Amino acid sequence: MRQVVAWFVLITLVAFLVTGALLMHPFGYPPADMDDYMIANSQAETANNNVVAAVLFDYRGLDTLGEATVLFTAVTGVMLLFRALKKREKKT
Amino acid sequence: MSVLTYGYAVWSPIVWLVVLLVTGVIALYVRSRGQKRYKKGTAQTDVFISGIQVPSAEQRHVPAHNIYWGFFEALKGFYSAMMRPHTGIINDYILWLVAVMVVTVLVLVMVI
Amino acid sequence: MEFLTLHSPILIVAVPLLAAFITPLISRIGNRFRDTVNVSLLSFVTFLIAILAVDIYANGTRVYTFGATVPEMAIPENYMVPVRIMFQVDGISIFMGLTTTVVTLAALIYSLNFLKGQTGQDRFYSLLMLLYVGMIGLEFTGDMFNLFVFLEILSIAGAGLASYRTNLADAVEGGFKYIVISAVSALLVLFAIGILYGQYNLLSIAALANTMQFNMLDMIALAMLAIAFFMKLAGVPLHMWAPDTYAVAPAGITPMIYTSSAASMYALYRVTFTLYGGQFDTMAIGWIVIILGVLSMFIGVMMAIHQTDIKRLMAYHAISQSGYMLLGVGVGLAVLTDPAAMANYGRDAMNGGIFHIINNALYKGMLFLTAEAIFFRIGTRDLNRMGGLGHNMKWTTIFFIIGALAISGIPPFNGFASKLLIYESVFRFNPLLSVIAMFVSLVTLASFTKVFYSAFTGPEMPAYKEVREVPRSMLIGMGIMAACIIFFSIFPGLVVDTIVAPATEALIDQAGYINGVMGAVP
Amino acid sequence: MLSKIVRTISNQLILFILVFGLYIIMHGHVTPGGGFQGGAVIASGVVMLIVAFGSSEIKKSLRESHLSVVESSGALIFIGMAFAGMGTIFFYNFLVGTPVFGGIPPTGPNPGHVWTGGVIPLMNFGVGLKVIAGLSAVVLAMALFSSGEEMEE
Amino acid sequence: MMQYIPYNIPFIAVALLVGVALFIIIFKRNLIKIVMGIAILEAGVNLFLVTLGYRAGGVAPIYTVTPEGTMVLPVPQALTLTSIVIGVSVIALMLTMVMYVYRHMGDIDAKKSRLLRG
Repeated sequence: MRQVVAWFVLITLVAFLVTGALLMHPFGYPPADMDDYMIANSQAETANNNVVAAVLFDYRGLDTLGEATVLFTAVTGVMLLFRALKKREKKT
Repeated sequence: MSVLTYGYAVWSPIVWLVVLLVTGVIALYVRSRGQKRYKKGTAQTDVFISGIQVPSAEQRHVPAHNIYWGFFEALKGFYSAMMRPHTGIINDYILWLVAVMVVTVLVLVMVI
Repeated sequence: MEFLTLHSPILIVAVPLLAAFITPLISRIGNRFRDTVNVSLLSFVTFLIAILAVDIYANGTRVYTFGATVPEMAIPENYMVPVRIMFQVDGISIFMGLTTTVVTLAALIYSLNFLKGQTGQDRFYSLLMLLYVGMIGLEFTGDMFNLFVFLEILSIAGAGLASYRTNLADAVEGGFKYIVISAVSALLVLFAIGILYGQYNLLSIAALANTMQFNMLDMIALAMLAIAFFMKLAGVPLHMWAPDTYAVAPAGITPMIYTSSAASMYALYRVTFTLYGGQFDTMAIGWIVIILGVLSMFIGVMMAIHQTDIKRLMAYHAISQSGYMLLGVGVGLAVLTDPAAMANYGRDAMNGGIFHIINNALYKGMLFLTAEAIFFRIGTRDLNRMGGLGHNMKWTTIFFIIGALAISGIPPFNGFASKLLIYESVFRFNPLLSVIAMFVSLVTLASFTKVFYSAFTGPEMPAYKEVREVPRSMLIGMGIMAACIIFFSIFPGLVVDTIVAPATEALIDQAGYINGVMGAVP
Repeated sequence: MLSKIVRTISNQLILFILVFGLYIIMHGHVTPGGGFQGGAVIASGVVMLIVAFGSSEIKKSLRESHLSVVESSGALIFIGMAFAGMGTIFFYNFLVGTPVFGGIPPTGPNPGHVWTGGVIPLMNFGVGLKVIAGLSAVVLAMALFSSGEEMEE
Repeated sequence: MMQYIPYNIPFIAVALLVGVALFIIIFKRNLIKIVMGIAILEAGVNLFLVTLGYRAGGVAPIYTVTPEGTMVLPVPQALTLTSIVIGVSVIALMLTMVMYVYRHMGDIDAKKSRLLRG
């Protein structure tokens, strides 16, 4: 039962996704209003040759802050889980 | 301020509280006219079950799984059907997610 | 003051973030110092959010564009689409922000005594702040990808905190389930964002809503976004993770994870109302939401009454109460395009649904805290092994009674006010739904009677003779929530008029949201 | 702990990895690269050391508390640069036009100059520190846990 | 000018990758394999993001000694970078939890190592 449902669901999903893939814009010719602005103005606005770095740290800086925060969160989480459960005797 | 007005009626907690207060005062008045012989801490307040020895505290307390026993007994079929999807296996959770998503896409594409 | 008002949207996010980053450093100075800094920073944020709320209720939506020269300038000069990330804070965002902040403040204060003597405290507080950042960012942002990033922050922080008690096997299992479903649903959100980006080359919610065409690809994206957020808000039939995770999470965290579910509910509303609003047959989508809501209500409560683990029971109630919110807002969504029905009952239904979010975050959060207080003292969540705790834990009992009466919709508590709005307006839409909602309320009362009876009443158990009341900071944490509940109970009209009605208005008014960003187009 | 050949070679190699990682971090605003990529390079160098010498050996010189301090300071540098722009607005690139990293490159393809980019090189540096410390700490913690050793608090 | 790639083959590859990943997550009981499935799902989504930004015949969007020509879109690259780092974080945390599940239960089968149900 579970197998049948799962296969049906998976195949339908992939069918939808493939249909969607065929409906997307042709590969290699994307619409680019927002990106063209960045390519054209990143040098003047952010004094930066690397447009990707300009996008990362200037135009979409908050995303990068969020990304760094995610990494910080994950590291803190891992360290929280791997902590020692008992306090160690302090050597004076 | 405290009156919640919406389309066709109102709800005022202050009025409710006043009514509750008045009822409480009346109830207290009625209670104060009762007998005054009740005293705490004497033999009056001990548990008495026809002279049988009173069981210990743990046995006097009905545990949680016995509460609403009849209700669950009557709905046994419903609950066994309900327990079947609640497997607690993470794969099934994701399967439910994907299945509901596919159904939603189907509904959206069919209906609209 | 002007500086604070101008920058309050980002300061609300950045100050807790700063607190999370410096917590590992300042905890070397001392635990008391760290606690003081954290509590004072969060109090400062509460003050900021109050400033922002006053400003928004007076002047309307606030747009804050990062890195621009003027905060309102979302679109660069002589251009037609927004390029930078912006925060867009309107009525519903600030409503959710207020909810989140109150719950977080109570949870933080509650945790102070709860954690005493345990290891890993500084990381715990760090993650707690990050969980708060994730929720607030999710609620304030006006950018799809940014929403995904904040969704990930709250998922990871929530999962890390949920498995805080690593010595218990079930804690780790609950955390693992939470992170797996979060990761999968977040990736679905990202996939949908990719589809939208590929079609329109836009990421801002307002600009996307402005150009939305609602073709087949947009439908797939809508289904992915809606179901992913639906999973995170734990509605039936995608609710199975919620009891597992809520039950094992440590004190203070369960209300916050619950509030993060409410934040996902906000994201669901944002997507259906603002991003796709008015594009599709709202009756069909509305009915889907209503059906899922009714299922959540009914199955949630029927499973809840069956449980014997106190936190699992409350978790199933959380699912069931989410159903009320979905029901109320779903009715509003169904009649969104019908102005007569909207004025007649749609707006009231939505008011009820949204008012229920904050009510539920408060009393459900407080109930979770009382359950955790019991666990703190007797070390078990099993109702079968409890009894007679009311003799020694008087304050906890009082808080539990307040919460239980509020959640069951007993007048004059705030749960009654929001449920009354839902019952009456849903009755106009479809009487059967209203009847189901009342029945669910009844079963809720029954199951909380069960908890009250088996945990607090009865003879004093010999095993629990030595049990004492919980420490003061835990009582203060519960007391904050109880005070809010009582305030909301006595002044429902004030609350609905000031904070709930603008939230409903913000959800309905899609054009206003779009104009907040796109209005600057020359 | 692996054989002597592996230990010697990784001892020599770590220097090159450090230099390469630092180059990627500091030139993130002119060439492909940046804080995340360079940080990942250096962290993989640390992983190489852990594999070669064993986690208990590395733990003596690379303490978790120090790593967490480094990570926090990296994050603080990043968010501090964002806060510093608050004279105008959060994340405003306030260093453009100033003597510090303020040079504006000519429009169009050009040879590139390190002294450009405003706050971006500094942010890259903060992120780099953070990624190095964070990833090393995760790997070290996992290695210690799987070899059955207790972590410090 | 590069040749026009028919039928959007990269996007179809994305669809298949997502299908494979969901297959793994749904059918495999081993917790490590579930984590691997999520990693594959993430790879699929990242591939999708980065292919969205490709422009036929484009060069990397970096002005340092670059040849003349159109540039590929920079935003998808930034998004992909963000999403990769997020993926690393999520997977690190997941693996930590799997390690703990194994330590507690002595098993990483999703069916055998569960305590919470009902």
